[in-house]
Amino acid sequence: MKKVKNSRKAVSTTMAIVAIVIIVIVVIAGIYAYQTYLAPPRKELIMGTTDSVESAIDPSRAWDFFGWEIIQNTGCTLVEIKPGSSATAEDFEPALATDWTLSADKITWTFTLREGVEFADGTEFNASHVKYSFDRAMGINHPEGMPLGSEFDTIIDSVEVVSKYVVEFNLVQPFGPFLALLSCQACAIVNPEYAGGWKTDWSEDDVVYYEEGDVRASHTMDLGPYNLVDWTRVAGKDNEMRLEANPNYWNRDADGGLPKTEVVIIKFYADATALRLAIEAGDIDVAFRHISATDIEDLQDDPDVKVWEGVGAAIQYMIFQEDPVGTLPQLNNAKIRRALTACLNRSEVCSTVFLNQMSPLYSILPDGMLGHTEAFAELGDANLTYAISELADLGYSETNKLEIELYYESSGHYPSSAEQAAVYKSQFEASGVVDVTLKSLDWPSYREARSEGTMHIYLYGWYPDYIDPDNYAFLYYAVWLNHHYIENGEHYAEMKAAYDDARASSVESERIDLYAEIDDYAVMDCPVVPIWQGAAWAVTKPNIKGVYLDITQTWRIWLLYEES
Amino acid sequence: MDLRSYIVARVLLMIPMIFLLLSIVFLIVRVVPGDPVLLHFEKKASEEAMAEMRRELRLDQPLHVQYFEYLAGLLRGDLGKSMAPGRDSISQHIFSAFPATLELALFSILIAVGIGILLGVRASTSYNSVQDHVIRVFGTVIYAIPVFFLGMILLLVFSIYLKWFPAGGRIKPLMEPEGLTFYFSKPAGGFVQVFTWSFPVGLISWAISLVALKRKAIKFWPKGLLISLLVLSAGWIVYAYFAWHLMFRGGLHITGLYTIDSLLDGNVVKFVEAVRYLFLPSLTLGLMLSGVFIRLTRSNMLETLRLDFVTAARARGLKESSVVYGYALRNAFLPILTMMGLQFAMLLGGAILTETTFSWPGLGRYLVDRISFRDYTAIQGAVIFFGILVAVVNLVVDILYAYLDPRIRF
Amino acid sequence: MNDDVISLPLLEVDSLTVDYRTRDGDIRAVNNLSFALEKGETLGLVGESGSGKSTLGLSIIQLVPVPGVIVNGHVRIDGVDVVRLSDEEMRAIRGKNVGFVFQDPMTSLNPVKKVGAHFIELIRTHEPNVTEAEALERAQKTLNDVGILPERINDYPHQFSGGMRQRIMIALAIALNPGVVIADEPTTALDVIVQAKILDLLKNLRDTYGMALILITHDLSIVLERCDKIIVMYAGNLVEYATGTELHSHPRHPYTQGLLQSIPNIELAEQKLEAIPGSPPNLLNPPKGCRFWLRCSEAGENCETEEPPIVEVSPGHFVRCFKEADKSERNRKR
Amino acid sequence: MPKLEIKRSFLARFIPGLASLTKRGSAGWMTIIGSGIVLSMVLMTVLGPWFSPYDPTAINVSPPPNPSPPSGDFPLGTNLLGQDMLSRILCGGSVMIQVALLSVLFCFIIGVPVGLLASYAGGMIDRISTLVMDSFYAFPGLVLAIAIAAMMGRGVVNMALSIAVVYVPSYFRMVRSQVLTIKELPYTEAARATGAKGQTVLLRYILPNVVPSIVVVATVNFADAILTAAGLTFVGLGVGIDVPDWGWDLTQGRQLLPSGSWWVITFPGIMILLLALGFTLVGEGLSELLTPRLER
Repeated sequence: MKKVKNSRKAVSTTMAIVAIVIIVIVVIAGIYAYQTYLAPPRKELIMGTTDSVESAIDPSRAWDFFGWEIIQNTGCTLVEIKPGSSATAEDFEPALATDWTLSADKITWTFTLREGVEFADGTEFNASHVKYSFDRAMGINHPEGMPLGSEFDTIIDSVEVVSKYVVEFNLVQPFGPFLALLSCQACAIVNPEYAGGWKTDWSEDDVVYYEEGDVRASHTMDLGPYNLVDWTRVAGKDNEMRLEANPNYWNRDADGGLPKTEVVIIKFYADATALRLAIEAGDIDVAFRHISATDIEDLQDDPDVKVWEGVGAAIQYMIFQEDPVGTLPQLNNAKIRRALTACLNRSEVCSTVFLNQMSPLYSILPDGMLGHTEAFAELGDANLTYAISELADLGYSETNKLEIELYYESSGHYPSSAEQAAVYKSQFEASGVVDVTLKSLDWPSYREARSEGTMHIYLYGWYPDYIDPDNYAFLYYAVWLNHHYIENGEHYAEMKAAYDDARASSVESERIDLYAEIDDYAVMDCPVVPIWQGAAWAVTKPNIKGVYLDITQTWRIWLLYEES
Repeated sequence: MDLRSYIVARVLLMIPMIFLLLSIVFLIVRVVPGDPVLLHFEKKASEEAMAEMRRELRLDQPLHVQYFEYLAGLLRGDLGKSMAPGRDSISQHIFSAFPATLELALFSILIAVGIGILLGVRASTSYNSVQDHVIRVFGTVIYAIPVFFLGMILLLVFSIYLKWFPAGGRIKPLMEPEGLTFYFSKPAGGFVQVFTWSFPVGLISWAISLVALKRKAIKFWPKGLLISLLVLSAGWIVYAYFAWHLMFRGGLHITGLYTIDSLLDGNVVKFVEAVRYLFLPSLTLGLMLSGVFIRLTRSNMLETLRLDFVTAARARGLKESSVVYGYALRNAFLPILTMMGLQFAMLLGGAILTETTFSWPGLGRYLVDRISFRDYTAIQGAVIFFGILVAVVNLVVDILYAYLDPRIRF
Repeated sequence: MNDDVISLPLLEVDSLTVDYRTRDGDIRAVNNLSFALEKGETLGLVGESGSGKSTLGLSIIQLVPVPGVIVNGHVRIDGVDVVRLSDEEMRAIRGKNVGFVFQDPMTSLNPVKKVGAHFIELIRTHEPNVTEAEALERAQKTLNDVGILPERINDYPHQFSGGMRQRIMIALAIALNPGVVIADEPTTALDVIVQAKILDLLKNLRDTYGMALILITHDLSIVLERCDKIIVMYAGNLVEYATGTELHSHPRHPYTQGLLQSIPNIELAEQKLEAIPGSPPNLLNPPKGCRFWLRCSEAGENCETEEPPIVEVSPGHFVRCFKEADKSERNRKR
Repeated sequence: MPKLEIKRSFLARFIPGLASLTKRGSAGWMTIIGSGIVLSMVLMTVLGPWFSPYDPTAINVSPPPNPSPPSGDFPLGTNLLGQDMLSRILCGGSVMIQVALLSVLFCFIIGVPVGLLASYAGGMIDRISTLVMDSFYAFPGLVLAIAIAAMMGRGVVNMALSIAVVYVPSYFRMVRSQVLTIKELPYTEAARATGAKGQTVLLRYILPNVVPSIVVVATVNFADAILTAAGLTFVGLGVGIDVPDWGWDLTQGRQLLPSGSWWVITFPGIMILLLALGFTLVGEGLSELLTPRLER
């Protein structure tokens, strides 16, 4: 009798535990259902990205892609480039400036400013703010700012306040792409209240960096379509941002009202995989930068998302280091560089590594940009007969191979660097007379090795600061790239002359000819060899409209909206 | 050496051990060939720029000065400045990433111990049966799986094919729980200063507890030492906790653990989401660790089930479940608990890989991230934080052991 | 059935055989052993270590350690054959009908449980209706009976001395007033003075509680005076079974005789203590005939080849030896 | 004298060969299966280049689109670069095995002498080295290995060194505890009493008796070293792309996961698992065989 009782008791204990577990689950499920049911429909647009602001969204310092995107959306420049255009001279639109003129000597630009634009605190925007912004940027002159940003003083001599709404820029020398420069994010107007106050002596310490817990103190701009109202960073990386429409935005009443969406949340993902799965799961409305090539290909068949492709301004190129610190003087010979360039098969890289989402590039200027040519096509793709014969002239054969080291960056700074390098290696070695050793360095070491000039051949990339061929063609001369051809390149004197002319000119046809000339010289010398041009990709839910992926690389959040 | 003096020795040993560890890490970071500052410029840096950076990071000081400043900083909870632009406080970075790692660690150790004990007990009670062999094989195989491979497989099956769980991150956008947030105005000097205060406060409470213990005439001094050390650390932790809150002016999640904060919020939707995001990473890490616990539980249970008091309990007609769990497991649990402390180091190692696999924004990801940035000071800070964490956990486990085992009394 | 006609013994062990199934082969630890025990009796179970006496004790409560198996025979407690019972049914008998006291009191109590908890657990497992307070009360009473201050009920086992712990073990064994208490070498681990006290305590308790007691020991001297019946075991076999006094005065088996000679006797001024030569056989591969013959000074030829039968040499005195068998054979023939 | 017995049984069990292991129950079988796995893995890696159907680093041996799932021509599929996974599996073990071997070697070279000296010398040297080793031992191994590897840069030797730093304390502790026991054993005392020099005692009398335990530690460490090496590769501290390596394949395979390319990670993952499992089995088997235990 007792035994039965015991086991009954045991059963009831088990039952009680099971019952409690079931009750807990049911209660949680109930509340879950209730709360889900009660939850108001979401009004915010959520954008996901794998990017992160590097350190600051201060125009005097920021030089990273995402920092600039946030500057573009929270700040405003004097002129803007028309969305979806290819940034020709006609495509510059008034923004904070309504009108501008260039003096006959091409040295003085005069801008008439928009009246009645207010900062968040009610102060009216005027010419002194323009002068303040540029004086500040040139005063801080941060070595890590954009290359031309730090060299404003080689372009701009002074900024003068003519009257309350008129401001004058005096240039050092004629500068063709000046409007393009003014439209870039480094030239966004800052609010003195948050940029260090009215003063004249500037130093690097005046850069405004992220401040934990105080968003407004973390950025300097005030006049853009959005206000950054919340910004959390975890362990030095962005976690979430909240953009709310700026009630004082000058263009607020324009066609249908800007920004189109009142609140945008930016959610930061750690990697492409997570971002792809988030857009697939519908956690986010928009995914912009970066989704990997395989994922893009995969998502193109997915009816629940829309894949947007646009012109990409990012390019990848290969640099043959002149006289790489004592190890491979042969590279100084243009013949070897040309032979090696001829070995490259650009379309194979694009198809193998990027599933054709990048396109082969035969000019230092990307397709879609004024002055773009197909100059490097002259050497051909996988033109092995040429390469072998050229190298044979110099005594290289299957028994006496040319030994080179190819460096790639291994910490993900450029897309699929390692894979690219593997492909280039196989292309060089397909000639049978070249022996390639692959070497890899993480990004900081890679960058330093570049500065030291120790790498034979290495991959590098670029996306533009301001949208003008000038900002690509300079790669042949960029001192910081440190490839040394500037002093020693065979055709560098001619190239430099053409470059300077193109820079000073404002006549498009003239510039097109000059850039073609530069590319031709580049093919003769092959110091820096363009390989591919990126495409820009965004993935959204099907009902998201207002995506512009153009040559400006500007991600215009204020034009995004959800179509109901 | 009896267990009691062992524990005392453990406490005393921890101090030089941590000290040694700090010095080793400090040295490792200093012996890097080349100038780390050189790596942190986009363009070839001018001498002035590099000098400025060295000045900011105090790298221009002689080595011994750096060392002492670094030790002094540690006492204030200041791990120095990151080499990344902006020169953020590393302590702030670590404290903002730590809750994620803590949450992952807690849940995975729960899972590991749960699986480990359940299967370990099963195996031991069905010694040498098929069940026992299957469990043993499971324990061995799970130990040999690279944790990120296990993670990727789970990811592939449960979030990519079946789509039951999200693949990465901590929570959906807009779902971050607020918790009961505190609102403080930011104190002057911020986090580091508040943290600094914890030191004298901890010290004073230590002194007071020492005096109080003397008064009560507790004869055996190690007990007094232990208690006073506990008070010291408790004081410190309480202060650190407030400091942590104070450094976020806008208020912060009360614990930083999303599962708990969401419940404090009373928002079950957020709670369910938090659990969904947490599930796969903690399962991965928990499974990896469970191998050790299975083996340990099994062997300890086999030993314990052989002991006289277990047979005696059976001879008294106690229920098999209370013999196995109340007698055998309760006694076998203490070595398992000790193991839990030792496994904490392994757990953190696994957490680095798991966080990378699941994009979990914790300390592990931070370390990996900083490595690809070659941010030496941050690497140093993160490594030291890991080290101190492990040392403290081990110490706590040892003390817990002493309190749980009634045979050990001071 | 009529109780008046057939009085069932309290405990009856009937041709019990226990094997250990090891990787290297089967070991017969208890071989075809039978005895019965009545209420209030004390049975001594004597043998060297490895003789199977502890296995026998444990097999009575069906707790032969793995890989031991009861291959044959019955154990009847209050007439119920416990070999056939399910685990759960058997569990209800342990502690309730049979109490067990183990050899080493230092290790037989759960170190992480207070003394009181042991009692509460025991009482409430078998009598679920008893409240915790009642159980504690009973525990204190029982503790008092074994000579432990009731207020120490909240102490942990490690706070007691060995003798005290053995008292607690005894208290646990008798707490539910079982019919039989089996004490497996209850004093081996204790010092001599405590030994006597514990044995006396057991004896007194047997009287007050009116239970049967099985005292398992390797020390013949301590059971001689205290037990009504004694079983001497050797290598799994019963070699001699008699009352204490009978065994003392007329040991028949050479092994028993050897054991008796090795007991120091204070009364004898000059006693020659003799140990039995040799050591117990390897049970994996036992000698073919009598298991004792290798050590037996009186072994004959048939001892090597045949297993000796059990013979009743006098009423209630059984011996397993050819010597005695031959004698009784002769007697019968005569 | 248990340690002496260990030594004798160690020799007695291994000189007659594996056959006797089958009689040692599950521990013996574990050792046999484990060494079988390890040997076949090593053999595969050594012979892989001759047997692999394609050059494991050759690009686009499979026509695009890649990665392609397992098929007749490519039984284990291909990866993003159109490389044959089967060839990469066959040849890809070398990095792991080299790293593991080297790290165990480094551990041996550092841990054993230091352990011997410290325990034999005693006094301050012992105390200080024990303290140093203990602080390393308590430290999260992978964190330390990652930090050191990050400082030293890529390469097999650097990986092995950074792993060795983590595991040296295990050797040290094992050697030290063994020596402390053996030092007190009568035959060592006897040797000393008969005038043997400290050096002789250490090398002739003590070292041989420590060897079995070191072998056990080493085999167990092999498994850990392989997993640590895989972990280092996973956080981006492995070797470059031009060496076929399971760890690298597994790491790169992660980005192909969302598109469902399971074969890219599954096979390399299983190979690492098997290799580590092989060493674990050998290690556990040996430690059970060489450590006297209560027989049940």
